[in-house]
Amino acid sequence: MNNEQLKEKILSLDPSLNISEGPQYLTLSVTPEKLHNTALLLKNTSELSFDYLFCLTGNDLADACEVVYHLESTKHAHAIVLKAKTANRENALLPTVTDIWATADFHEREVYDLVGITFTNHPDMRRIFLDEEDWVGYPLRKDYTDNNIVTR
Amino acid sequence: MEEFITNSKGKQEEEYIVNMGPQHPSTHGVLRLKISLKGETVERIEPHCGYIHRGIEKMCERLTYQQIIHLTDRMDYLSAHINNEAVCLLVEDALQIEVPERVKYIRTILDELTRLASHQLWWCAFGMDLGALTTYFYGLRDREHILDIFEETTGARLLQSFNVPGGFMNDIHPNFIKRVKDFIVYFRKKLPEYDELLTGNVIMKERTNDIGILSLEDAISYGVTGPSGRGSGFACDVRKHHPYSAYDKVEFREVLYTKGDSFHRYKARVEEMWESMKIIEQLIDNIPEGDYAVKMKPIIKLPEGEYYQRVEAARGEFGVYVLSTGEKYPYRIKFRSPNFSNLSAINKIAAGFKIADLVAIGGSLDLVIPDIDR
Amino acid sequence: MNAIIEYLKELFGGIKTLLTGMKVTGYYFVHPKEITTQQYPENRKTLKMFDRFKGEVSMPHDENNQHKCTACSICEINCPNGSIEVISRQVEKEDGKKKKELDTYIYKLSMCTFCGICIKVCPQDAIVFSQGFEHAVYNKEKLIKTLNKPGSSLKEKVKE
Amino acid sequence: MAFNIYDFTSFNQSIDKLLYDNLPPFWALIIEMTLIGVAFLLFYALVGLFLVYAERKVCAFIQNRVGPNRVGPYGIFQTFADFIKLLMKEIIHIRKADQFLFNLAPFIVIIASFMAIAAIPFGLGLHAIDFNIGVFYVMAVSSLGVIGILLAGWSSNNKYSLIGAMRSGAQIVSYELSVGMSLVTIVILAGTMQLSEIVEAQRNGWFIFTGHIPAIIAFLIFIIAGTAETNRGPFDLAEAESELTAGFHTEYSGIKFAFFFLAEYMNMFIVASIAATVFLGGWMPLHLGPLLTDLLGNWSLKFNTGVDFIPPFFWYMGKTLLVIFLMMWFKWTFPRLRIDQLLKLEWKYLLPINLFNIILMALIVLMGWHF
Repeated sequence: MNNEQLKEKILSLDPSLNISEGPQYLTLSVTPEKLHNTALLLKNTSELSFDYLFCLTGNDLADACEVVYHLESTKHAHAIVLKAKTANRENALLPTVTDIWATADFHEREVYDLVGITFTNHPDMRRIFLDEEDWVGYPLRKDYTDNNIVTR
Repeated sequence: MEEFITNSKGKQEEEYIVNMGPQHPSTHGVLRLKISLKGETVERIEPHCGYIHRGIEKMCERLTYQQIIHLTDRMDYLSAHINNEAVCLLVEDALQIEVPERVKYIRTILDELTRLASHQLWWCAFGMDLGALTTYFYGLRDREHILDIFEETTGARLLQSFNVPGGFMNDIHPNFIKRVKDFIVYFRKKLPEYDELLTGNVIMKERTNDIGILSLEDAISYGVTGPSGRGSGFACDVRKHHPYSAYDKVEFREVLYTKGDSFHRYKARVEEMWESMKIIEQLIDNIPEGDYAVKMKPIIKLPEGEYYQRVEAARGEFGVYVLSTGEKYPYRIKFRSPNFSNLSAINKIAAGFKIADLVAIGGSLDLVIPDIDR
Repeated sequence: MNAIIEYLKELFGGIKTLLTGMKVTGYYFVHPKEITTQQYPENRKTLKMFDRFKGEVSMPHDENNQHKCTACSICEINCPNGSIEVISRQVEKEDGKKKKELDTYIYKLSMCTFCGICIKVCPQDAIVFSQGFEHAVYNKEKLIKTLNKPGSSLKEKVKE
Repeated sequence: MAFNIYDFTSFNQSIDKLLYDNLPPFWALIIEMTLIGVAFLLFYALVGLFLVYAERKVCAFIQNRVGPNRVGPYGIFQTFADFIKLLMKEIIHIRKADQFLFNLAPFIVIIASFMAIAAIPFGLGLHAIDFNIGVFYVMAVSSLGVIGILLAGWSSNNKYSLIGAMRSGAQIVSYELSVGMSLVTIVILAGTMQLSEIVEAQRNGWFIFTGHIPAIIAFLIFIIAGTAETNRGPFDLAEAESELTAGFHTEYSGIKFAFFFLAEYMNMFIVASIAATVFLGGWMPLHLGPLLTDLLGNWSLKFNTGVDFIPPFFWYMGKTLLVIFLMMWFKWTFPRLRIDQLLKLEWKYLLPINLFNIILMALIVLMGWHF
């Protein structure tokens, strides 16, 4: 399916979704509350069947945190970007998609570790790279400071 | 260590937990696997990574796009050239620069040489994981030829940093074509030896057949890509499905196996070596004349927006995600490293097998730890 | 009966694969000529690195002890690790104009990642990679090198 | 026979006589034992050092590299240097380890191998002790080493060590069977368990030739099972460096590690010795049997007298080293087996074949079908 058809199809399934066209992929922005359902929809609709989550990125935007899911369908070879913005930065919460795409397990832990977004219902929400006990702060946040950062 | 599990009779049993790593010969780096054992059988594996986390993504936020490239070398150091290329392709796509055909051809050749070198090293290490120590030296011997080619053209054996946005640092060395051709002739003779020594060996077959089975569904769900995924039948070859550089101009087969056990992952890699040689042979005689690089502005600023570039690294799909605000530094850069996803499936793959199988499975997944931790 | 044939087939098939493997290793055992090991410290005299080998950054000087560096600091700006430090001084020329000139060119080998950007961006081609690879020293201070030789000056023709 | 010129019996007896004539019997015995002990210790150390060097060179050539070549010409003093290094290394004391057993284990391993070597005939008259149940003795003693390995694994208080030790236990218990059975096959043919008589019985042809098919099968099984018994690759599960780092000797350092290391090589030497003695005629030179003598006539007699001039000790060492080389070749070619496959190999393949082989051998001996 090309982007046009994809957009039509998704809108026909859920007209309330907000789809914009990027230079590469369609971008589907959802609220945290709708994230899990939309993800399920994308995965389980047979015409869409986005079964392969190939990238999961956490971004620290100025006013909120955002998670970007890059999805592809191995059956139909089309791809889409799903985006979910948290309500605020201080208490960034998003539902997990680990039950839908198993690879999200590690990726979400990474995002939690580095960007500081907590994923609810995640089976094992711990830091993955940094020390669970004594690391303060989330390094990929823009306001993160560390005396050891070398400035050129 | 004092973890208790309750068995079916309601009796408490102490779990036998073994920490494999961070210093362990077969984790190929500083990965720590916390293994719960029952006798020799692995009950559960919990990977602990981060021992070599360098915060590359954070560092990149203060680097220009040219400078980022040398850091991508240091993630999956065995597919350094491919990682470099991913960033370059992303920048070129974002600025809509058409690189000369010559660059595309040479990039593809170097990509495949990188893949060959990487698979050779994997083969060495896999043999060693299984206890056949001789494989290591045969593989390294052959890999030396590729490293020489790299050294002559790019100036470095492992971390080349040869790509720049728009082309290369330098043109290929005059000896390059001859050397590559000689190498292909040489390696076509040596590769069957690999099969004789290890692939056909009955012990090796026993050790890997039906060991560590990863089903197609799980492979897709866990995002296990590269030869490891293709061993399960997951058609995930970016070169085939989203061609970049000169991959649309060459004939090659996407190596797909079905069973998803260690042996099929092994076979997928060995087969890929043959395919890589085929690709190189098709291109090496037809490198078009032309510039080796497009003139770029000294300061590259990507237009505001999001960019994503996928390439097929030696271990699977490598992706670069850039969120640009129009500055000369990326606002956020994310590297989707293949090993990180491949590692996440290790509990699924190896639980229920013996501890010796875990080593074979780890070897067949071909993990590179700096790529996991970044 | 079939089971026995199967059993024997498995047995001899297995032994055959083992022998194939032993053939390969046995071949190399009796062919020491195939050894490609380089005897490193002994072959130092004959060992020649490739021209492009990225050993360390160096600044070529000609016979008059002159280099090409104009102290423009482009390399310093472009270095991702801060391993280059260009210290310049203001010199007064004969015609009274003030001119920037290279004082010391500090190269910290310990921080260099050999990305080659400095050499690519240098507008004067004043620095190149030299092929030396024996960087091991006992003192970390020795890895901080001054690339311009004492008393060296700027080559005439690249001056404007 | 010409090799009688190399007979050490009279030489030994003269020393014996000298001592007993001049000293009280008790002291004579003590001195005699000391002399033999020192001789064996020297031999043991030299063989150990040589084998380590040989293994490193063999594996280097197999692996397409040069191997040790820095210390002395062709690196022959490399193992001496290594040994000195091991002597000087710190012996690390493991907290929470069972100190007594931890220290005891390497000695058990090394004593077991030391005891086994006593019964092996190195040449005519070169024999520390000639039991009439020599084969039985060697088997019994050489398998004592596993106790040391088990102790080492248990007392180290290390999980890898424990797994390694348990694997080793399982391995030796099962492979001891095959070693015994394959030797029994030859004992049937020889009709004796005394090692000197077994060698003597091979005067006109080694058992591997005279016993033909069953002897060859028994030889192969013995080599495989022997390799397994010495914990060498492809059966080095107890050490399994890629799985268990170093298995049972993970926690050992310095000279204690050297003991394990030496014992491994000596065990290999013992297994090869027994193989050479029982199957390949021990120190007996290669004689063409009566069948070939008929065929070749005079030439074979000349050949037989000719080879007799090579000292028996060299024959013995040559054969032993040949078997050792075979074991090294195995190690550097094959991947390691898994524990269950190891047991499968024993119980599914080696043991049934062995049993069948014994019956075959008994039949052949009964019918007189051997040469």
